[in-house]
Amino acid sequence: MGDAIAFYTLAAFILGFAILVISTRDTVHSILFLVLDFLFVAALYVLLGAEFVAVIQVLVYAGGIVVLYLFVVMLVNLKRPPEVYQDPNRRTRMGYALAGAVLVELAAIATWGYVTPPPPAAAPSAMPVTGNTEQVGWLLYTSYLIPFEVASMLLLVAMIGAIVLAKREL
Amino acid sequence: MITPTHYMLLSAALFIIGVVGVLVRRNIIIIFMSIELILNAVNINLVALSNQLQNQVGQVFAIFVIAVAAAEAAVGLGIILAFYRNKETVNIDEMNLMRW
Amino acid sequence: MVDNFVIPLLQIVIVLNATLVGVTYMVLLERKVIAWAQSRLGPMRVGPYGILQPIADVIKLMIKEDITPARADRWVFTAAPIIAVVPAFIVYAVIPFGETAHLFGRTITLYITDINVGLLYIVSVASVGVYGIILAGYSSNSKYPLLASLRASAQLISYEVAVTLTLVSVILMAGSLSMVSIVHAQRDAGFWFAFVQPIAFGIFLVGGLAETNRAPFDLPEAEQELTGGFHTEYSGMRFALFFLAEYANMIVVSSVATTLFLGGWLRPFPNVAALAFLDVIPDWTWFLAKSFVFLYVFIWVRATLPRYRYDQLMRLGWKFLIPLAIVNLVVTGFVKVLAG
Amino acid sequence: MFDTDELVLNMGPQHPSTHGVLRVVLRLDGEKVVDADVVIGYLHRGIEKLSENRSWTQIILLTDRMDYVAAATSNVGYCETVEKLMQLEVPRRARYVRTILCELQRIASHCLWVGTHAMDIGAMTVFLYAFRERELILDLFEDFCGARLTYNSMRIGGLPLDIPPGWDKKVLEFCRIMDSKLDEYEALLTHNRIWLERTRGIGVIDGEDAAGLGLCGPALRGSGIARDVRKDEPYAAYDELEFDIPLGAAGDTYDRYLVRMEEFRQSLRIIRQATEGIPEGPIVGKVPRLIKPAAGETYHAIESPKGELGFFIVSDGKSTNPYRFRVRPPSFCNLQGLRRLVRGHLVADVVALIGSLDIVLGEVDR
Repeated sequence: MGDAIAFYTLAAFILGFAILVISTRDTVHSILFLVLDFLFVAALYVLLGAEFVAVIQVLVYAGGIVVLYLFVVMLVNLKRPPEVYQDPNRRTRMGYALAGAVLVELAAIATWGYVTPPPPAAAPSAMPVTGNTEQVGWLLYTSYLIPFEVASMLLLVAMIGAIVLAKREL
Repeated sequence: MITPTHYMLLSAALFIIGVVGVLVRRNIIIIFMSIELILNAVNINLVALSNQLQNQVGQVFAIFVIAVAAAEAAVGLGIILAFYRNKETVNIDEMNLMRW
Repeated sequence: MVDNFVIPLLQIVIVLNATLVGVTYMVLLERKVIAWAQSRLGPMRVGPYGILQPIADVIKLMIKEDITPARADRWVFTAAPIIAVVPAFIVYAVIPFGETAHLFGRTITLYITDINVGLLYIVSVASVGVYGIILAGYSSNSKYPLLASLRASAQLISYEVAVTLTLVSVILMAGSLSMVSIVHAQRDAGFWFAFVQPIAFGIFLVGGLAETNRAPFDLPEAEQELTGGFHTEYSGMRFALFFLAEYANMIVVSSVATTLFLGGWLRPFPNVAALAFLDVIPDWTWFLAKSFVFLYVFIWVRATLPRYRYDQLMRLGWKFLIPLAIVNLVVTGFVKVLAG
Repeated sequence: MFDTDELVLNMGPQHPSTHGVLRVVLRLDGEKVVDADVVIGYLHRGIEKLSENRSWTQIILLTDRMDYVAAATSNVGYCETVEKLMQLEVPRRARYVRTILCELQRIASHCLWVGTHAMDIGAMTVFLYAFRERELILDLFEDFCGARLTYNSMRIGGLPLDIPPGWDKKVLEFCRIMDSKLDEYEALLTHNRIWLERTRGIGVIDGEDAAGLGLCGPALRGSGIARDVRKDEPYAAYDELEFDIPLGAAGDTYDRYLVRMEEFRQSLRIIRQATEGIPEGPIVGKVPRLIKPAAGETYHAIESPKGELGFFIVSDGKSTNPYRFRVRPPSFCNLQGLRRLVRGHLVADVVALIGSLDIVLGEVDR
């Protein structure tokens, strides 16, 4: 019961703020709603027993990425509203329609396509550690070491790329 | 009782909100933020299933997704800044040239 | 019922109130210490030796007119101080002021909660506090606050990297993210981590000064350059909230430094049995005393040093502190592996 | 290539570190100053024009209001100009006392400078230390003339009053205190790494440019040009006293700082010599009852704490007030260098540079 209340509340906040993010005119307000949205998603992760991901969500998303967005919005202090011009060939209604179609499809898959999974594999029990953070760390540094290194490489490349793009003269 | 289906539906709804943002808005910064929403929708799915399966692999992938999102934001915002410097706009409908 | 609801609630109320009072008296302490450093007396009028000054200050701030500048972004302008102050206070949830106390036949923990990602929780919550500063600058619709908030956001993000890296070294030593376990690890090891991680300790202190916008890194509120920085346009209670957030953050930084590097509530030399008579003193006293030392150092530094310039601050952060923190982390890892 | 917008930032006239009502319009690229327009005139009281309607003696108290942190120097400068115009002989005792007052005033003014300059860069303790010592000087002035800020402490042809008994001992005592306090300031600043980083290489100007811009005083000597009116065209008793002119080399803010810090010590040296050597004798020369210089014009400059303070006075020989009265204020001339100095630096350096030029708006605007 408590779970259900928590889930529905969080879900309502997540979706509500998500709608505000894409519907608000003012970019800065939109970013604020995005932060709130991420915080509620983090709360959802806590509900799911994934504290580590929740904290990373707040640390990286809310504390890092979105600050970057805010920074960019403040740097591009726009003289005119960003969305006054509209491409005459733009099909906004088509966009809504397509999105609606995808939603129906996804909902259908989620509702009827979901099969109760087989009982948990033996993998977790093989882990010598307990606790969410330890288990995630264990997986990251054993089975997923190569993807982990690739991700770090990706971040490095992105960092260099961002510097090259944003810096005026190198 | 909250089943993974509930989480999947939530995730699908969030995903669609993101898709609508990408398709409908013209401010490229908002479009980027919609992409972040989509990535979050995926993460909710991953974490929910990880919880259901009692297997932390889903959370590991969620962390990878966050890392990729960080990379995407850094490069994407770099592009926005570089573009803004040249064209003084963040409206994607005005971004209709391949080069200048 | 009592254990699950009443006691935690009481803990929260006590910690919050203690923090609020602590913050107001922190301001008085700062004024007094700086005054003494500068051969002045400091506040002397309200109460004996000015000890009631904080109360007068609070009353003054509360009854002052609350001005919203014309053409400011009204909602964001109102939200910014709240966003700044809330993270500063919810961090206290995981700070262990002591281990346990016995009261009315119950054993009460001297921390509100101990979660197993405690340290990461502190870092992540603190990173949200940046928004208060950025949004305050942005929404004021004024140039000086805007410049200040751009500075602030860049500064806080940069120094967060260095500080988090030093925290990772400590986590390596302790083998846990939980604040209580970190103190226990120091107890079991028999030494404070400041002695085995002096570089991390130093970087944490410098980074802590920068994270709390204290001199010599007080660029976002550099009075002489930016006429007060991001809160230039704020007045009354909303200004007080920024003030509160800043000093609460100072206390957080000193508490975290105490927990991670100076053995939290442990007495000095926890492994020397000859000093066991010191255990008479309650453990939270040690914690408060150690935190006080940090706070004093913060004030002392402010009275002594000039201010860095923005680019020098960035250079110090990125080209010195972060590489040093990484080297320290790698060395710690190697030592840890080689030692067993 | 298009670029992001330049931000135009109005610094002042209400700004905590423009030292008064200076207004600097900065054009910023990020935090970098692309250009700066210095706007002055917010404190203009028309002292030059007012002086043309005052009697020669009344003008002395107007000169107090120019450089209000170094009023005695302005008094001396004006009185000496009139004496030069009238070819009056000033008794030696008066000249010695004037020298002491000028140098005390230089220390007081430099105290204020070092305090505010350090405060601009964020070191607030020096400010209070420096004001503590400035207070001692103000007490000395109070003993001498009864006033603490606008002294009106000079008369054409000599002094209004002789120095009070025991005053010279107090001055020597002050010199002793000041010596140790200077070490205190230097301990806080001179070798402080942050201070070095904030001042070294900031606002570099070479001697040629500095002279070309008309900079004077420590701002010029910081660039290595040995120009000091006290040595070059001695007035008061400077030709009888020994002192050195400290020179900088790099011409940056740090060198200007060092020059002024050394000037503190040189001033103390001068005060010691002068106080110990005050000759006996009258304090006022032979001055006519009605001061009415013969028709003519003259220019006379002295070294005020801020630089070369010159007075150009034209008398028509008929009236009891000057026909034309013109001041060459050092702050005004030094301020001309600001635009050249701040270009390419950051906003934070602008306040450091304003402080390093040591301007007083009362003198700039008159």
